[in-house]
Amino acid sequence: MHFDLDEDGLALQATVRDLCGARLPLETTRNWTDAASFDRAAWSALAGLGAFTMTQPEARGGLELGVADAGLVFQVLGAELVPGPLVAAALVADLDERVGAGEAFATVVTRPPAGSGPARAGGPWVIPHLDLAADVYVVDDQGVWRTAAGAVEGTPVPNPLDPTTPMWLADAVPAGEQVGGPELARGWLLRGSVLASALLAGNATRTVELATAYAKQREQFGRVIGGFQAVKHLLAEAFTRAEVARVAVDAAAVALDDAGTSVGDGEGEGFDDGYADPTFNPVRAIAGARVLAADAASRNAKTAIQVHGGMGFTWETTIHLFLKRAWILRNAFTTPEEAADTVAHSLARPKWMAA
Amino acid sequence: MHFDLDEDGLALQATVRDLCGARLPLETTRNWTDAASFDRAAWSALAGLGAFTMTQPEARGGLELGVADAGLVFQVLGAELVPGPLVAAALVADLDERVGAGEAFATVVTRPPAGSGPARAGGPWVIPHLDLAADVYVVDDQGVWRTAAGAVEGTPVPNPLDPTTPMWLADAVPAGEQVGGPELARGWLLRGSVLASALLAGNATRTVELATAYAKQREQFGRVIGGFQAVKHLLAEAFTRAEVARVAVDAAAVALDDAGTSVGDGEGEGFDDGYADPTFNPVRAIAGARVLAADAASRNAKTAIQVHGGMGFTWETTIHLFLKRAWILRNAFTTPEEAADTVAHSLARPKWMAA
Amino acid sequence: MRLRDSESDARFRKEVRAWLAENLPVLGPRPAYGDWPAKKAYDQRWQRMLFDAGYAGIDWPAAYGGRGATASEQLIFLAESAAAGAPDLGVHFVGQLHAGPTLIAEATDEQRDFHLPRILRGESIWCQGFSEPGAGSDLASLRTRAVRDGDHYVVTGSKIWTSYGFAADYCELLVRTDPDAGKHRGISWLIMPMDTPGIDVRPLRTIQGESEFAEMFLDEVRVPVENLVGRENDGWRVAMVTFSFERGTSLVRELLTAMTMVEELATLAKTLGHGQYHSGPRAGQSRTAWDDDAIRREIGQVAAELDAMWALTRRNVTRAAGGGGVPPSGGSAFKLTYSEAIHHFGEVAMKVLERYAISLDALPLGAGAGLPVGRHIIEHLHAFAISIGAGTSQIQKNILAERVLGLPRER
Amino acid sequence: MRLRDSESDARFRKEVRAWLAENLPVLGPRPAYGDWPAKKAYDQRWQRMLFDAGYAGIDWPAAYGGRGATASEQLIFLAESAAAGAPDLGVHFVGQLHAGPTLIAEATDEQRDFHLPRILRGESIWCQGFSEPGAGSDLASLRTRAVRDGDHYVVTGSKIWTSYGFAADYCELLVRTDPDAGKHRGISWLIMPMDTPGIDVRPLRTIQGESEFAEMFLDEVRVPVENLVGRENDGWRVAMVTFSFERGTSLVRELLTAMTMVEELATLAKTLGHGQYHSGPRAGQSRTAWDDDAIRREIGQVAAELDAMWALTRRNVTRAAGGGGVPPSGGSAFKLTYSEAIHHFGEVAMKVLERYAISLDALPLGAGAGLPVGRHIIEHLHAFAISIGAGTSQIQKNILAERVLGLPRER
Repeated sequence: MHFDLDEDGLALQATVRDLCGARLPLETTRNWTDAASFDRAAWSALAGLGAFTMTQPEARGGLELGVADAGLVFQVLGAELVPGPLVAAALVADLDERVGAGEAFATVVTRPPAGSGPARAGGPWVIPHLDLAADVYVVDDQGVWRTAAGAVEGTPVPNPLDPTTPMWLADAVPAGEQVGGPELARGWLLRGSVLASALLAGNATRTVELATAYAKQREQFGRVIGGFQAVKHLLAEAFTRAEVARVAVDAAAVALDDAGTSVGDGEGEGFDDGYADPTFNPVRAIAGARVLAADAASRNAKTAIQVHGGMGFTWETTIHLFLKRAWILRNAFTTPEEAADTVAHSLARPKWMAA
Repeated sequence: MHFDLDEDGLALQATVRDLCGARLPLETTRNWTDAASFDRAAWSALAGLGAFTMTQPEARGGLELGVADAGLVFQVLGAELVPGPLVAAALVADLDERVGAGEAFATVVTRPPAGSGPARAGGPWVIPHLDLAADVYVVDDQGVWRTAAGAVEGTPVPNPLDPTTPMWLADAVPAGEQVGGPELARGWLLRGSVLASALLAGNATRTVELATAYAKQREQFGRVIGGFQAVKHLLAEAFTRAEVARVAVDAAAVALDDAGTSVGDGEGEGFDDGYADPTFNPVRAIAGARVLAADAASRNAKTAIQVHGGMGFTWETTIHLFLKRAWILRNAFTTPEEAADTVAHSLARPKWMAA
Repeated sequence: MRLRDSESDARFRKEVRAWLAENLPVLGPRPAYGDWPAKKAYDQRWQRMLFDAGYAGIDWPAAYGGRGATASEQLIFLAESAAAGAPDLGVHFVGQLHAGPTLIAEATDEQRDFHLPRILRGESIWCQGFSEPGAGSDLASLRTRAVRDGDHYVVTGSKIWTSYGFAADYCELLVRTDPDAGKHRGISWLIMPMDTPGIDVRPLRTIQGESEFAEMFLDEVRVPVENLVGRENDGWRVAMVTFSFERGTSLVRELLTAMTMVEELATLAKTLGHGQYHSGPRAGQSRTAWDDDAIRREIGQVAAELDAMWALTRRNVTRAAGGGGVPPSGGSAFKLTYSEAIHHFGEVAMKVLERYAISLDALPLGAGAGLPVGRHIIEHLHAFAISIGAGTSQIQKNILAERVLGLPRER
Repeated sequence: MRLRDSESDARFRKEVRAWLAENLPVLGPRPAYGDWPAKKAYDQRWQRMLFDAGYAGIDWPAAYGGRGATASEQLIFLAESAAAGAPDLGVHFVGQLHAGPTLIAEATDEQRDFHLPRILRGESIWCQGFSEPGAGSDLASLRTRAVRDGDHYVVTGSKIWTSYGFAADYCELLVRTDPDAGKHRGISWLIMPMDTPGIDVRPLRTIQGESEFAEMFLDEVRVPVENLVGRENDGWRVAMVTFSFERGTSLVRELLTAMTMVEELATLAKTLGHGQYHSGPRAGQSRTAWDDDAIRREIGQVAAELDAMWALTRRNVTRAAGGGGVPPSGGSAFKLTYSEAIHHFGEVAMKVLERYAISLDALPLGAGAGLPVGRHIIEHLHAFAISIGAGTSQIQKNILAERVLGLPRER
């Protein structure tokens, strides 16, 4: 066991962070509200670092690293609030090298279960970044399906909650071509979920940093507000939530790497493939990571807004963008509510308990 | 509208508080762990003030006041942590003057729904104060049923959570004699619930007072701990919870008084008997009061233990007794979970909403 | 204790309800969010209708043109208005709840005679000029200077959170008239006409999007000395009078609207499918958000919290009627708990809306008005306006700890 | 990053699991809660079995009689022990986790040679003599005096939270040896034999009921000067060394046990009927606590929180292995979050047990062991031991805010 970032991991994060600072600063990316304003060159530069091909084989231009390394990169992307179909790019790189290389865009959506729409009619589909995407990939129980984005009749969502995650509604998505089976679908749901959680954990980390920096310089009543115990404790709690979320995401990604392709469904009486430790079950670990990362991101952003006071309530300050992104990501590939259920269903009867 | 305690109400509370201080101090009553140690004379003195006969007609020795006044008295009893079958006495006074007068004891239990026990076998019955009670009153959908306590075969619960609420388990309670119909049963459930919530609100109020007093005298790091903002804010939050719980209990009791005997079932599309304000619905108001009072009592006791530090963790300090009583009372006549559901089901479609 | 309507209350309620039913349709549809000129005209039209019907300034003394009604009647009016979906004060908020009551309490007869009727008729709109970028919770550290020059004050500085600044005819303005006096001592309360040269009002975008707030930059603005309310350098006390009207009851209409929004959320929950549930025992099952025990129960909890705020309002109003206004225990407890309840409301709303929580507007689904997701999210964001504005939750806790519980003051 | 067992880890896990399966049944049943003499004998018997099998002091250096194993192996041993329901350290807690490591780091060879083997064999039991009634979170304000008299210290004062005081042979005792030095400067760390005259140990009842804690009154207790660990007046530093062993990892076994208690709670929830539901749509319906979406999901949340604490433990242990011990960010974050998770666990347990949450023991239902309600409630109460003991949650937040986030120190 060595469960901490090694020098390679730290260097990887530093490289991505540097690129984000140079090419994807938030002052700029907050204006990427549609395909027209999206800076494809900056996105390509990010892809050039291997951000979306961490887990791909070298032959496909990948770095042959694990999901854990991808998770470290995505924590940075979450902290830098990089917009765009990040998780989709990392998944679709399995099938389309151009997407992994940042030369094309894709969006991945899960099929809305029957009866999940208003009036229980099924649908509508909610599709992010439809204008940017060349293809829409649909994940369902049967597998993965590809449709040209141009074939989808979408209605743009007015005034999107997260300004840089434009959304479309569509009554239907054409069936398209099957490009993967149930195993790929399951793999994408898990990998997609943990990468979205990594974005959330990074998000949670950054809002504490921003709020801490603000608390150190903003004065009220003749002292910096960071000297008030109430503010100190709010920030200490937020810091702790972010640390715990990061650890949970790392553990989930490592569990997925360790499990390789032998991912069970995590239901029923626990996970049993020779591991002794039930927390090594990637289904459980990934679900648990979502519970903690979604909570940490939204609560920390809320704390940061509160610490910023009136400034936090202005559009100009960036904190609200972290909160809004967190609200979108919480429902990516699973929801915290569904995830908590998944963890509950993974619990086995304790060995020592009387029958 | 005049929604505050008037002088009569304050005088009533003061009288009860004085008697509790003189005859039922916590140092003494904390030892009333069974019928043998129970001070019947002190109980009679409490009954002598009319504590259990507030709402009874004068002809039955009552004060002809409302449930709201009874609620004020029960808030004091909750704050003083008076033990014994208090709510049962106030209900059974409807049927048995000796109980209202404090000359006899009764216990009131709700019939466990089918399949509510372990292994879904129904039962067992959980009966408080069986040793003290002359009669056990059972409330169910059909009405109210009386059985002699001696006819119930109960097993005493070892090491009761709340030391002064001894409990018995029984596989069955004999059918007994029907002493009231569905209307009385429904009335008892509502009145019982709001009086238990009044005890909880009083409980919540007292733990803040105790913790505040402690915080003003306990020194650490060269200053009283009540000067630390973290402690101040914990206490301010607790104070607020208690205030809100008391207001909610008062409003619920007043709503019950105002509704008289015309209590609907509060389900479906709201309460409609000519009141304009949906919060006047006693079913909704009483359920809401339980949600808030149970939360306030347990959280405030927890806060008080935390503020007391190590002292709060000792048996000797009384705070834990408030917490344990709160845990017992939360489930009296309804639970906070069921109550939240009841409030939800009371919500009507807003008038202005498009169809 | 009584909550039920008295006979006269019941009569009043009936009368108000009938009047609303008759007149709301006449008012016409609410303007789109962010269309401020239309909003101003709409609010002014409604205020004039209220005035003509005798419902302007319901709790203002009759001597100053109000209805002089009881606190009960005021609450009934608000409750019926919210239930019917009638407009709230809108652009008249500052004039009706801040400036008007302050003028009644502190102004000269001339000031009252000029301003109060205009406020009641909806003719003059006021904005607030209290907060500054550097003076938030610590309002008394404000730095906007007013230098006496003959019979004028010359005012220079900047203000923020100037609500309805875009629409205002007058501003209640706090300025520093004596920079050498103690922090709280050198402040004055002025009436500033918004058409005076040197005022630059810029709209302020908030996390909710377009907003009624503005920033206001003041460059040598000449305000006549006769526009001083109260005495020079006594403005902090006057401002505290202003706040005493705000604390405790200014959020009542908002609370009542929130109570109807919970009803709307419950109704939505009953129609919205819920859960992705691609795997596990729920996979493929169809159910509504309302079918989910956790969500339904949490909606009930929020409703219980808001109901209790409504009960607390009745208690606060009863106490205030006894003289001395809303006590700090009631006012701070209200603000603290109300802001938590709205945050809680917002969190539940995110769970109910789930995959549809993607817009600050209504979603264009099917025919008709669309799915009203945006306003629940905006309400969620608005919770910060409550937990930050007019004294943060942290300040409210200090007030309660120090003034009510008697704990040591901050060092 | 690696979590999966290495080959040698896997071998060790298999070996431990097999040994536990073979030896636990030999140990016999756990004594009843509160039977302290039986508890002492039981814990000592187990410790001796561990010692004989080479599992005593797994992470102690081999030079001092330990196994000198890796941190991974230590965690595997703890995880397998918890899963199998093996005893925790019990009466050996202070000796194994506090005094022993402190002696290894700070004691003389004579002190080590005498004490360490006895601790490992379970022959000598230690208690802690740090806290005092007036010195809780502010430990350095302790007042127990030690006055030098020839080759003895004469100690007078009182201690509280003396865990396993009833069973102890030795006490790690903090005393004030220089009353005139600064608060932190005049403290010394002594080994006090518990059979010395003048020691009065009284059991301390806690909110959980009977407890392993005691109060200890010291009346002119003569402790040989050779029992000083570290230098005179340097005891605060030595105590900080002691705490560095406590922070971060001393709660690991407890965490692992809590993880199995969540499994037990889930199992109970599946069999316990739930809800009174005398009215409303649920009336008369039979369902288990597990059928309730809110309860089931909350169990999942608590499990996720504890799983994350287990992951955080692995990170802390990895960092500590890099030298320098567990960093404050990790240690305080663990303690803070763990205590919240246990409070959360307790709240869920109250909802699951509902009408049966009435005893600190098992409920005598039907045949067999009864319904184990009490231990879930005791765990709930135990949460306060975590959020109060060894630095309250408030202190942990100060540490994080000041040492990690760099915010201003308390004034």
